[in-house]
Amino acid sequence: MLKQTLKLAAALMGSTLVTGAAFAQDTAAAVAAVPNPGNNAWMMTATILVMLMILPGLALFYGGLVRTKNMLSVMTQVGAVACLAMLIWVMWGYGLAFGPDAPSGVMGQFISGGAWFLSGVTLESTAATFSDEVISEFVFISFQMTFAAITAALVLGGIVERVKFSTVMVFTAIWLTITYFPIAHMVWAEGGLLFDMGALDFAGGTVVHINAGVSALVAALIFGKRIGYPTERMPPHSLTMTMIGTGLLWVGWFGFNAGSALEADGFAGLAMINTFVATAAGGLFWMLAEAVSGRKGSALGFCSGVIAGLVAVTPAAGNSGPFGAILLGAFSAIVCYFIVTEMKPKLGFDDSLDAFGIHGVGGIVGAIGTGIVYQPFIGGPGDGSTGMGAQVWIQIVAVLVAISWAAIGTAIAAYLAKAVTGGRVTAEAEREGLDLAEHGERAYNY
Amino acid sequence: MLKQTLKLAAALMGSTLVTGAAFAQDTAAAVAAVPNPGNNAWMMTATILVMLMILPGLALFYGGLVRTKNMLSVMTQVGAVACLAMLIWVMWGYGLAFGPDAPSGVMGQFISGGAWFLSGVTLESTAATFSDEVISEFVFISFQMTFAAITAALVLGGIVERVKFSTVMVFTAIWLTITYFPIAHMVWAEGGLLFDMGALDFAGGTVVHINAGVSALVAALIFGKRIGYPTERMPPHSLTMTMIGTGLLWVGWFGFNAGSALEADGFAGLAMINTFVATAAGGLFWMLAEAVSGRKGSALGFCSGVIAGLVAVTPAAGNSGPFGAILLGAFSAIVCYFIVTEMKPKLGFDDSLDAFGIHGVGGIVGAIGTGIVYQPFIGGPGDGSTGMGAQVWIQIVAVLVAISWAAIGTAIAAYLAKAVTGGRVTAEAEREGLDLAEHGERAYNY
Amino acid sequence: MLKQTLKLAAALMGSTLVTGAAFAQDTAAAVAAVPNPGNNAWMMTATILVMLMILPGLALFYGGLVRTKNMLSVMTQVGAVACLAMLIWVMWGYGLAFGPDAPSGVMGQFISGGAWFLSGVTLESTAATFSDEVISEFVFISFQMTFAAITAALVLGGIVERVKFSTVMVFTAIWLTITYFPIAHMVWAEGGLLFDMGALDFAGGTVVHINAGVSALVAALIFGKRIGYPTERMPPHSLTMTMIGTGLLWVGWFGFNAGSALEADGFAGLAMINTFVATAAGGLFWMLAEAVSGRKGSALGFCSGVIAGLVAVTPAAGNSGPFGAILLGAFSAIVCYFIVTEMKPKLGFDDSLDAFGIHGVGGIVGAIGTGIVYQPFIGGPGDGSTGMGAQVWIQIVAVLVAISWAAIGTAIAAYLAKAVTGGRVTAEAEREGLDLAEHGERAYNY
Amino acid sequence: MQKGDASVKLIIAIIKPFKLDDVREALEGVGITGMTVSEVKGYGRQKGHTEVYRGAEYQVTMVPKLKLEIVVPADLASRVVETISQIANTGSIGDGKIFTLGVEDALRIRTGETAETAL
Amino acid sequence: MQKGDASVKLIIAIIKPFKLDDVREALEGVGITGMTVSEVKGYGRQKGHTEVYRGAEYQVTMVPKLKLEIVVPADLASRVVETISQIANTGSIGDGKIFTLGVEDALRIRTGETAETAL
Amino acid sequence: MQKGDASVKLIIAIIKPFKLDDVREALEGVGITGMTVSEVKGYGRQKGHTEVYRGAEYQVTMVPKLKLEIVVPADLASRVVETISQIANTGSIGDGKIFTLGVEDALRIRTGETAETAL
Ligand SMILES: Nc1ncnc2c1ncn2[C@@H]1O[C@H](COP(=O)(O)OP(=O)(O)O)[C@@H](O)[C@H]1O
Ligand SMILES: Nc1ncnc2c1ncn2[C@@H]1O[C@H](COP(=O)(O)OP(=O)(O)O)[C@@H](O)[C@H]1O
Ligand SMILES: Nc1ncnc2c1ncn2[C@@H]1O[C@H](COP(=O)(O)OP(=O)(O)O)[C@@H](O)[C@H]1O
Repeated sequence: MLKQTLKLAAALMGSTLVTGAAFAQDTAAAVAAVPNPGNNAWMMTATILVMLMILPGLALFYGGLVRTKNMLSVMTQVGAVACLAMLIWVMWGYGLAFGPDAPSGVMGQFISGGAWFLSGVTLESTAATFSDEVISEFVFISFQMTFAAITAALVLGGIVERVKFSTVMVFTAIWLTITYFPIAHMVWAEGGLLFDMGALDFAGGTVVHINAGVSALVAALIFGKRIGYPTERMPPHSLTMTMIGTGLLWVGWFGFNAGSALEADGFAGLAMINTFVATAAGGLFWMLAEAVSGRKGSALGFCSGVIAGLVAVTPAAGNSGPFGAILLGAFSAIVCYFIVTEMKPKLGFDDSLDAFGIHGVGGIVGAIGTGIVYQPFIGGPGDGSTGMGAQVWIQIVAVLVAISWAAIGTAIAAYLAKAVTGGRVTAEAEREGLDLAEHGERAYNY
Repeated sequence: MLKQTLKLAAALMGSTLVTGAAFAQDTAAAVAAVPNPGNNAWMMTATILVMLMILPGLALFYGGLVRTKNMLSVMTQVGAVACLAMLIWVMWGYGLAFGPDAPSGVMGQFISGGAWFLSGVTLESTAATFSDEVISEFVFISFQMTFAAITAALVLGGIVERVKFSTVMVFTAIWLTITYFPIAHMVWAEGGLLFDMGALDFAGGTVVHINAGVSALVAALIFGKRIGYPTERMPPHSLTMTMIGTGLLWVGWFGFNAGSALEADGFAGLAMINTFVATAAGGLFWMLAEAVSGRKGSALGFCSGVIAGLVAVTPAAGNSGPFGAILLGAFSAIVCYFIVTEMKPKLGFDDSLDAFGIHGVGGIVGAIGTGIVYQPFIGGPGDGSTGMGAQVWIQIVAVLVAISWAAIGTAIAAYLAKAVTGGRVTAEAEREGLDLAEHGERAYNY
Repeated sequence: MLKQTLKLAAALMGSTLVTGAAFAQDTAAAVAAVPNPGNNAWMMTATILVMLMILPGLALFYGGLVRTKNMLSVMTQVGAVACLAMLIWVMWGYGLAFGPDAPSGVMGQFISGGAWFLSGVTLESTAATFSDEVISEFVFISFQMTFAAITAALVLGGIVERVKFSTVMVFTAIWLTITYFPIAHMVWAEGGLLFDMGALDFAGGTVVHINAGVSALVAALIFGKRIGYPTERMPPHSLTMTMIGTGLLWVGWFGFNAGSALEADGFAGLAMINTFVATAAGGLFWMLAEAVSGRKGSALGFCSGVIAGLVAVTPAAGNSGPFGAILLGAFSAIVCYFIVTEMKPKLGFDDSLDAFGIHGVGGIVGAIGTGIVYQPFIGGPGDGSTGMGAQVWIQIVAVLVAISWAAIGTAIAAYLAKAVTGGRVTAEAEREGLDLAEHGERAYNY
Repeated sequence: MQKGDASVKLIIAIIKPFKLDDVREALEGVGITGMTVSEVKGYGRQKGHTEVYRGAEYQVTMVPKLKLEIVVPADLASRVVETISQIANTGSIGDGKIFTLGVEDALRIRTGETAETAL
Repeated sequence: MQKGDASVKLIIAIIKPFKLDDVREALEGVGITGMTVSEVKGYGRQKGHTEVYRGAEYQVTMVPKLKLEIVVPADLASRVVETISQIANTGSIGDGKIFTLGVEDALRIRTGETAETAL
Repeated sequence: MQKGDASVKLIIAIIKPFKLDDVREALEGVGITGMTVSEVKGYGRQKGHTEVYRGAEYQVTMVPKLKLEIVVPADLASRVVETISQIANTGSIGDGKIFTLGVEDALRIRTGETAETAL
């Protein structure tokens, strides 16, 4: 029943336990199953690592890139959006994405149901992994909670330094509900549209990065450019902070990627080593791309390449050998480099922190590339039963579905949030900076 | 023999192994017991996470809130106090709190004994958990060591920017000995006064937060206000640092709370999810309280709410369902908000970094609230055998005992330290800043 | 077959599995052996912790110590060097250090072979621990990868603020190949020169710290002093960053030391508590040494002492009792204090960030001291079969071999790198700062 | 050069920070190729803002400004003042001031040139 | 306006940083509603401090000061100088200096007003 | 004191930052024991640098300089100017400028001393 290909199928298994024809015998087995402390320990560690990616990781990475006057605004938005996502997750998010009672018919390909307000989840509840093991359901819920939280925060990269805090909050609530939860269900839950299609997404290349990147781009277009962009000087106020954030993102990403194995097994080990080498390649090849195009290899280039590598290896983490991962990381860095430094200025949109240019583009490179590096001839763990062409085609379809869904969902969420709360701050507030205008504080009082 | 209610009863069990009537048969079992690597792994991870809370977590959280000229002083005090606590812990602290040979009679309700200088502890020694499992005793000792270290460091929040480094060190040594170790014993060790009374404190609401908060207040009163307080401008010199600290504290707090399950089991999972949602609620409700009282939702408000939520959920982490935890986090944030922004200015004491206002007050809210959210009718894990009223009463008594003990112990420690080392720096040194005056350095040389 | 003394003998065991006479029966057992998830979880956690030491840990520790104008240069060099080391590691580093096919004869005492490009490593491959357990080989490779990466980055401490980025990269590639991989093999792999001699090095005192420290000194001598050293003012631009780095290094070091047990067992617990108390002693005794020599106890002193303690306890982590570790940490801090503040100024070399003064010197103190604290009479875990004098002698020989090898290897690597890439930046670039000159960016745009 | 009737003038202009680039470019048009700029805090009619940190309210009365110091030949002074006052003008309170002072001597360190030739 | 007998004066006062608020308030009492403040380093009789970083000792001879620049009508100048010198006085070395210079022209950018009315 | 022929002069020197210590020491040799230093940005012949952040190129035209303000008795002024111009000279573009202005009054806050005695 379970496919032999490795996918983040916990939801599948978790739900198998309580739904469908397999109900009787499986439940009996499941109730008896007790989490191995080693797997539970690993998954808690992984969950905490993803939390580290959000606060302080992403808050610093993004915060360092904006101007001094908007530092607190960015950090607070990242933090508050994550908090909101956590609360929504335990109320209706987990149910929509991974709940035990998926609606029957076509609807069930897009959302699930049940477990509203975590009803039915107890200390003894477990979620299945990819083998015969289980982990505590509270741990699985927490792990997935952090994914929803960071994805919502990533979207902010397109709209920082100009949108009201209240708008951001309303946007997030709607966006998670109509964009994130359905996409997570489609990709990671059995019965989900893309899951059933056989799309590979080990740790969220599509659900997290393409989704967040495209949403950031659409939101950037809807909310418009920052005053003064692109003529005014807007250098990052502290690349030191961005570098700290980069380091913490990398560190936390092991929770993201190796945690997506749901067990402390060999797949986790593979995901871990891939998350080292793809990232290393990403960091160095971005700098190399700069050098080749006649620029200086830069610190921000290094950071950007690290993220580009991490993003690209995300769907491939347990779906590739180390050298496939290196190729993916290097290639992603080069492609993102050209999109961000060559194409973006020409197109003229203000995806302020390159959430699209790196997460969106890197995510697409990774998603499609996973179809290639998965193949055994290049050292991947696939068994070759689905040919490279077929797999790549599936990946492309999944990417297109995710892009469309994210774009439409974001447009709806952004226009609604704008209608309710006003959207942008006043021009005067934008000049003064959101820290003072929106929060009444300054980041630094040296 | 072991109560069915969940308490941090490691000491109980650990000591059961080598004392009392149960000695013979238990020891036999214990010697044979080998830690499950999963539980050992989780508890080491948890220990490291608490370390992360101290350095760099708390050092940054506190450091960011003071003026530039005292940044290093705060960070060094936090670090050095933690180091001192670690050394004292292995010399006599572990013995006083959790040693195997508690004095007989009333004394045994307040302190334990034995295991001085860790005598008798070997590579094979184990400490019991709440089930039949054991963990390595060195791991248990390390885990508890970090609790002592961070509690001592938290107290500094009341007295920064004015007290001599030497005074701080002497104060800490005395305070740990007469305040922290006895309270830890009373609450967490079998035979301890409050433990036997049935007080619930999953991860240290009373031992760590009420204790540190009240001690900070008393120390603030004894050492007096900073020169210029409250008329002079004293804005936080870097809310960026405070925000980083907040993130690291949250991340590390999972070690604190989920680690207090002593195993990587379902209770740990429950403590984890509660530590997510109570905190999320805390962060958002503090900002909401600001908005409702006509202010701007602020970054520091967000950080404060996060801490208020974390503090309140500490005693309740494994003693509440997720929605009880959300209530607790939100309520704690609101109460702390009013104490810190409305009441403190009126009372006029200089609890400089609101160690009392947030850790003390949030700890009290959490300790008493745990008596409520523990009940099954609100989704708590309690079995209802102790009624809500009775449990709340026990919690209140425990809070009052902790407050009194902390206040008296702190007064003694503070006056002694002052007598030996002088207490405050000179007015000139305070003006110049403790970084230059006490350490001969400046935090920033841009 | 396996010595009863505890050494980081994974390579021994790993290779035993696929080489030599024991092949047939061992392989059968090995193929069957499946990693306990608890051990795999712990080793992944440990690996991630060492990553945290590099980025952002060491990048901040070193970065805070240089002048503003070189901040990004330092952080980027640390990051890029680590990335390069990761890629080289999976290409030929792992093979040279721990590959399954060591050359026969004398050569095999210095390097290993095989497993080039990780050939032969699969999801099911395992590496043996010190007991009958195994961990996933990908995890072991990742863990050791981080050691190579951080050691290469540590060397930069001797040559920051003046050497070209390209020179640093070429130097690193050569240095790892001719210095690090052979020394790792000599100390940690069965058949390795120093391993067979019985030298104790639990977590890398010799391989990492003596090696990096001596290499930094030699490189500092070859590349020469910074312009203006020592007459010009060069205070650390942000001790705040250095303090954050210190905290992260300490936190990550638990992965380093307790991870070197390769299991989540009692040895890991011992290594953990030693890593607490030796470090605590180091931090406090450096400040004490300052006070005794008539200076102010300083924040940087505290940080330096913490590192000195960590370095010294590294070879002793699982080879000492807690009070032996305290002695070692305190002693190392005092010795390093005098070397760095008294001797260095007299000798006049520009080991800019005291990589030699702390890692080299502390590593030597630790390596030799391990021969003492290992003994049972002082609470160490040794069985006394090798007398103290004999063990200390072995340690001294190992230190001398490591120093010579590192010095020669570094000289070759440095002169080669200089020949190929030019070595130092121009005087003008050095004045302007490497951030602008080499990377075209500034760390802060407040 | 007669004292009190300096052939070289020091023009001190306090302006809003975001006007710097425009002013600099406009001055280039008038032939001014040198100036010295400082970040300063200005106190005047323009009100500052309020900051609140955990209930502690601080009125910040000073606003960030840039101070331009431009030494020019006397005959250029009025054109420079005019140019700055036009370009830096936004019509809102806090646009700033321009002060002119007499300079008795000017010298270029590199060459030792003095007076107008030093500029 | 006659050159050399300027009807407007520039008062430059170097003071200890923590005196700023007091001085500003006292000046308001004298009718001064504008000034420009810079953070500067002062070198003088007041000794600095020593910093030590891992044995490297640095004598820091400069101490942080604030520089106030206040342009006032000539007839107010002496009262302003007096007020500052009273309020900023702590009696200890390093209290600072006050210098008065003549200003030839003053102009408010927003309105184009000049001389005293520009202040 | 006669206006326009001030017995006290304000010397404003713009120099390269790394020359500060040398200049300060040399001035001590001439008997100057006080000065006030500000960090400023200089715009002039000396070109700045280019920064690039993810493809966004910024030309930075301003270079960091130090501004020294030294008030001296009139008879010392020329020696001070000479000293600075010798010591701060590196022969390369951007060495800076020295301007001399007349000061009408000087006062030491601590003692109330005026004119030369205030310095
Ligand atoms: N008397 C003064 N002396 C020196 N600087 C002044 C004086 N008055 C104003 N300034 C400077 O000019 C700036 C603008 O003045 P302000 O009164 O706010 O508005 P406006 O320029 O419209 O008159 C102030 O921020 C301050 O820096
Ligand atoms: N000759 C001078 N020119 C310019 N500024 C000076 C001069 N002498 C002193 N100062 C400034 O005045 C400040 C105070 O001077 P100092 O000699 O320390 O004490 P005092 O004010 O008591 O005479 C110095 O820090 C410096 O900023
Ligand atoms: N007209 C001017 N008014 C005020 N400051 C000036 C002027 N011209 C130059 N400066 C200052 O002098 C510095 C050096 O001038 P620059 O033209 O670069 O080289 P040089 O000193 O060799 O002539 C500038 O950076 C600026 O701070």
